[in-house]
Amino acid sequence: MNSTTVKKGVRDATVSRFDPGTVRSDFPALSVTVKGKPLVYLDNAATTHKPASVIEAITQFYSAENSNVHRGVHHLSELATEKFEESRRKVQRFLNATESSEIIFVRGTTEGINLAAQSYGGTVLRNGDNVVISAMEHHSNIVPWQIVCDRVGASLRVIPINRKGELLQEEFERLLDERTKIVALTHISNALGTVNPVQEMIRTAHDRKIPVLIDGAQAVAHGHVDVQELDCDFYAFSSHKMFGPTGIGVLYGKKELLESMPPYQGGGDMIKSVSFSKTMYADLPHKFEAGTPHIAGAIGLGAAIDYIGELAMEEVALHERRLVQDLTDALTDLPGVQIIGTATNKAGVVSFTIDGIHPHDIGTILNEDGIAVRTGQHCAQPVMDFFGIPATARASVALYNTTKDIQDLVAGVRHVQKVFH
Amino acid sequence: MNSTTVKKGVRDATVSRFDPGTVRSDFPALSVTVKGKPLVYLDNAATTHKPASVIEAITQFYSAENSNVHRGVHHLSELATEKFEESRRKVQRFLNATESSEIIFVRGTTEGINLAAQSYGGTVLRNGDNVVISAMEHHSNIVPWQIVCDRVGASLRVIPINRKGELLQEEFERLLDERTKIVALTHISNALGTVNPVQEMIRTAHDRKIPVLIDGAQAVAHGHVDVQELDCDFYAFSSHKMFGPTGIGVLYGKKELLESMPPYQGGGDMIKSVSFSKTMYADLPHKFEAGTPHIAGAIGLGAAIDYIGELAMEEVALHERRLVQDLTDALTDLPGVQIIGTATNKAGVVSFTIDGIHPHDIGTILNEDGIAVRTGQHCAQPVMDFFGIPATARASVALYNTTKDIQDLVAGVRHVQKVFH
Amino acid sequence: MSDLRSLYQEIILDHNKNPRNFGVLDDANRVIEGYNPLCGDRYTIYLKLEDDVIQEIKFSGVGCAISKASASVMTTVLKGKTVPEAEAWFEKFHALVTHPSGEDADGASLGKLAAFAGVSEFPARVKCATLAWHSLKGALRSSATSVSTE
Amino acid sequence: MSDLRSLYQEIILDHNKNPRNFGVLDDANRVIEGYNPLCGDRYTIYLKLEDDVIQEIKFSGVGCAISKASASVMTTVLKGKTVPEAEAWFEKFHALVTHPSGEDADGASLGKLAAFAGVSEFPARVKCATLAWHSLKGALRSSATSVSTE
Ligand SMILES: Cc1ncc(COP(=O)(O)O)c(C=O)c1O
Ligand SMILES: Cc1ncc(COP(=O)(O)O)c(C=O)c1O
Repeated sequence: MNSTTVKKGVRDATVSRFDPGTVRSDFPALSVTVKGKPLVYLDNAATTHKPASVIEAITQFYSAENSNVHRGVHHLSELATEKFEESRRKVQRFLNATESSEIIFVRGTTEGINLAAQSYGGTVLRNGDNVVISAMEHHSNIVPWQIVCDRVGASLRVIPINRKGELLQEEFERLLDERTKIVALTHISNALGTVNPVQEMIRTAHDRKIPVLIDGAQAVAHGHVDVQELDCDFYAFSSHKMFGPTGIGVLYGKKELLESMPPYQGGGDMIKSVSFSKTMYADLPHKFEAGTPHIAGAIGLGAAIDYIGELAMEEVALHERRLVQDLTDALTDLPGVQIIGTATNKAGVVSFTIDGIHPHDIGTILNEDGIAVRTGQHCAQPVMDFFGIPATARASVALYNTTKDIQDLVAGVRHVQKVFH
Repeated sequence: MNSTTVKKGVRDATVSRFDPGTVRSDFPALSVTVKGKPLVYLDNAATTHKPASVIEAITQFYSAENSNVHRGVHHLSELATEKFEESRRKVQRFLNATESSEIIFVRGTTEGINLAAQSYGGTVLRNGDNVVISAMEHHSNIVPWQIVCDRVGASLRVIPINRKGELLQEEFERLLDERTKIVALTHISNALGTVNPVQEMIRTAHDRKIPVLIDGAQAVAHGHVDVQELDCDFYAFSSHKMFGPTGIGVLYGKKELLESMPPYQGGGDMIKSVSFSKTMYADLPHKFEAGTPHIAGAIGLGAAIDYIGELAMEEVALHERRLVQDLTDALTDLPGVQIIGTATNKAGVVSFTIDGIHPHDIGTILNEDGIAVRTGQHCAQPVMDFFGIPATARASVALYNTTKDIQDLVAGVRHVQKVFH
Repeated sequence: MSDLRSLYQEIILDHNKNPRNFGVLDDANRVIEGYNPLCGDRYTIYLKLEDDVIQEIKFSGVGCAISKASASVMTTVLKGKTVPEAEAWFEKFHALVTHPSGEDADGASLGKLAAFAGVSEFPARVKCATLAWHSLKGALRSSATSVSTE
Repeated sequence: MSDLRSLYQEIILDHNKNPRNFGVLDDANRVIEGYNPLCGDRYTIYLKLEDDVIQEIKFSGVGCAISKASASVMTTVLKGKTVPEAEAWFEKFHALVTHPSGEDADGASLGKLAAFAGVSEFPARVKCATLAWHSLKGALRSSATSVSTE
């Protein structure tokens, strides 16, 4: 990024190595217009836009490298295999995993958690055991555990939150016991923006020899993740929320855990040998990747990691924190507006409500101004129940958002209030 | 397609509405060169190339329509949802399904069969029951059933084949009994090219009230599929084998069956309401589509269906049958070459071996001539065991292959024999 | 802005703020819950049906301005109507909010419902506008206790 | 064609057609199976190891020309060698087939193994060339009974 251009997005452009004004031009979708107005995209927690380099990597694959992987000796197949496995190594470096065989390609966070819940949870959980999750989990980190708990007769224990939207750490410790077989926690809450102290919580669980899965869906686009430093046992994320294509994501797992687990799906590429009486499964990571994988998706995710790798992620995180703070300050100043989720450590997300105006109506009116926010329960119904609200409007930022986007949103909120008098 | 241009690919160009010479230019990857020679791509059973219109649909999505689906009121989200659901309706029409809610988007054939095996098989199968499959199934239609059978104590029964690679129908009828809970059959064998008489076999099973899953991975690119006419209960296929993107595929299921089945994965979008004590699942098809789907993939698959829809598929099938026949005739004439799979009704695939030369070496040498074939067991190890061979070389055609491709392959096989004297 | 005003007409904002027939109907003989899982809108419709006539109708619940105003206006329109009349109103209303404005809708005959004509320009909001109506239809037809538009 | 000839050298074609030391070794004290699930190649290596010296070595199984010739040549090279010598040969061979031709490989010292120099131009075939060698290494090191290259 050009460090000398002075742009609105960075207050102190002279010392910054990251310029959101400049990166915007890398994302073709940011230049569409909505209702005749330039798009103000603040729905990044749902999905992010893709830089041209990611789109180009996909086009290049389908146009000149397309082939199936792993089983061919011909040129295109070797090329596709090499690119696919190179993406796995990129993910390994991105997460700082010990080995590339710890990187399992899945459809997304949801499938990653389902894989862990079925294959790991389904194996270790017995009648009377429990799984500890938190009150701010996305449905994707609730329902898979409910399903496996129901099957084996285990129960779900829920770490409560306070009114700021922070996990109660003493309660967490109290919930852990010798029947706790796994803890599953979100790194950053998609509904509240809370950044959980996962490293400390992992240590607490590990002191009791309990493994921990981290739902990283909202974390990977906003800062550096190091699975060895965290020492988490599983880490799941989605490509589409970090500037990569849809239909691909990752479940990282510690090698010894993955090796101990039975396969999740059966099919091609995940076996060593098959006969009708006996099947031997392949080594990691292939044991967990049955069938033709989303080859173009993995390659696109690799390109997204390359893209992020060129940016100074600490600067990005700082920039986003400023946007979140500015938006929080401006909305707090507006009468009748409540911020939902006021944790001390927040990233990416500002959820809010407006007195007497349903979030659905907020979303519709903002859309008329070209502003995209998400409205609803954000797949976190228990959070809504806790705060006693049906839904929120949620603005969520990514590295390409600018102070102007925030100003436009604040003006939009005023407009919403005006429409409803 | 232009019906007046005379091209090599069609013998009787004056009456044809389909011209493989012309369609070639729709597929960018067909013009790459390998080892300095123009690519001769005969590995279509592994994956097909993509027409420019499919690549363009994906680029267009990521560049100007990118958004998450189902939960947004803003413009891009509505657009993405509409395009995603429009693709579902395209699949519905493509398969002639009764309702679009019978179309479940999955990663591919493998995941589709795993879904059916776990959710349907896992629910109906009891200790002592059995599942009937055939001796020519792909691992993807063996291992998922083995896994569920192992779990519940059911057994796998295998319809044997004859030396031509045809299913023994009398044996099939003999295998069915009151403990048979499902029959799972491939429509077309990827290893042998055999087209199974699935419609008759479905009728036989239905006479005994046994539902049937059809693995359509090798069928959808080669001719018209009508699930109502077949009356199959499930039908699975992969987009990447029918000119669409990777990472997406379909499980069709009859509505009453799908409604009776528990969800497969848990997460966002597949629920009506969630609390920590109780979760209500969404209606079809969403019950089976947890998490953010592969939106760009579904849209790309829709574009592939549009592409196929513009061609006369009966002509395509005829054209491919001619290529398969020509190749079979030419290889049969070569001393030392054996065709594996000589069923009366074949489509798409010609598997062969050469005396004294391992298929792996055949593949390497053909690749030097720019010819891409697959060599190995084709994820059908039981078929290899039956014929007592370690592997085969497999040439598989798609609509864009021409007589010249077949001639090049035959010349390539001679070359292989020359290298080994 | 004109688009927005056509959606959020005064009458809709008014019914949203001051919903009519809002609350529980104690002697209802048909009760049905309508739910839109996409946005969390959730209403209960209470009917007192006698001799095929809607003697009483009330609703309770939460949701957006469109869904709430639609439920409110619906109750005012349907009170005292016969079941066939109510079903005819359902069809009229459905046509109004799903068809490009004006085409099928006969403004004059629609009365207060005409305020919802703007919804057809907002496809994502059609489900909001019809939630209460779909629930009503369920209540008239059957003994189902829950309806969802998704 | 010249690339191909560098892969399928006469010596390789010869060992493929007439593998040396092919068959079961009845008095073997180490037996290991090597398997490449990608192409189905499967070999068993039989060793008679005495006082750290490979007294006898044979192999059986099926696979492509490269893997079979490699196994065959390996047996001829290693008969009578000590375990450390065999491991040194493994390293030399591995370097030869994985490094761009000539760079690390010292043709003169390699003898018959030099015939496999062309493999490095065919990355997909490296696993074929090294399957028997990886199995051998497994057999020398441990009592494992199966090795797979994938
Ligand atoms: C007959 C058959 N079934 C299933 C599959 C598996 O398809 P996928 O790998 O796309 O899941 C294939 C393709 O390899 C196949 O040919
Ligand atoms: C915290 C969190 N977990 C899980 C998910 C599910 O991700 P996906 O839908 O990509 O599977 C999301 C995104 O919606 C999320 O924000």
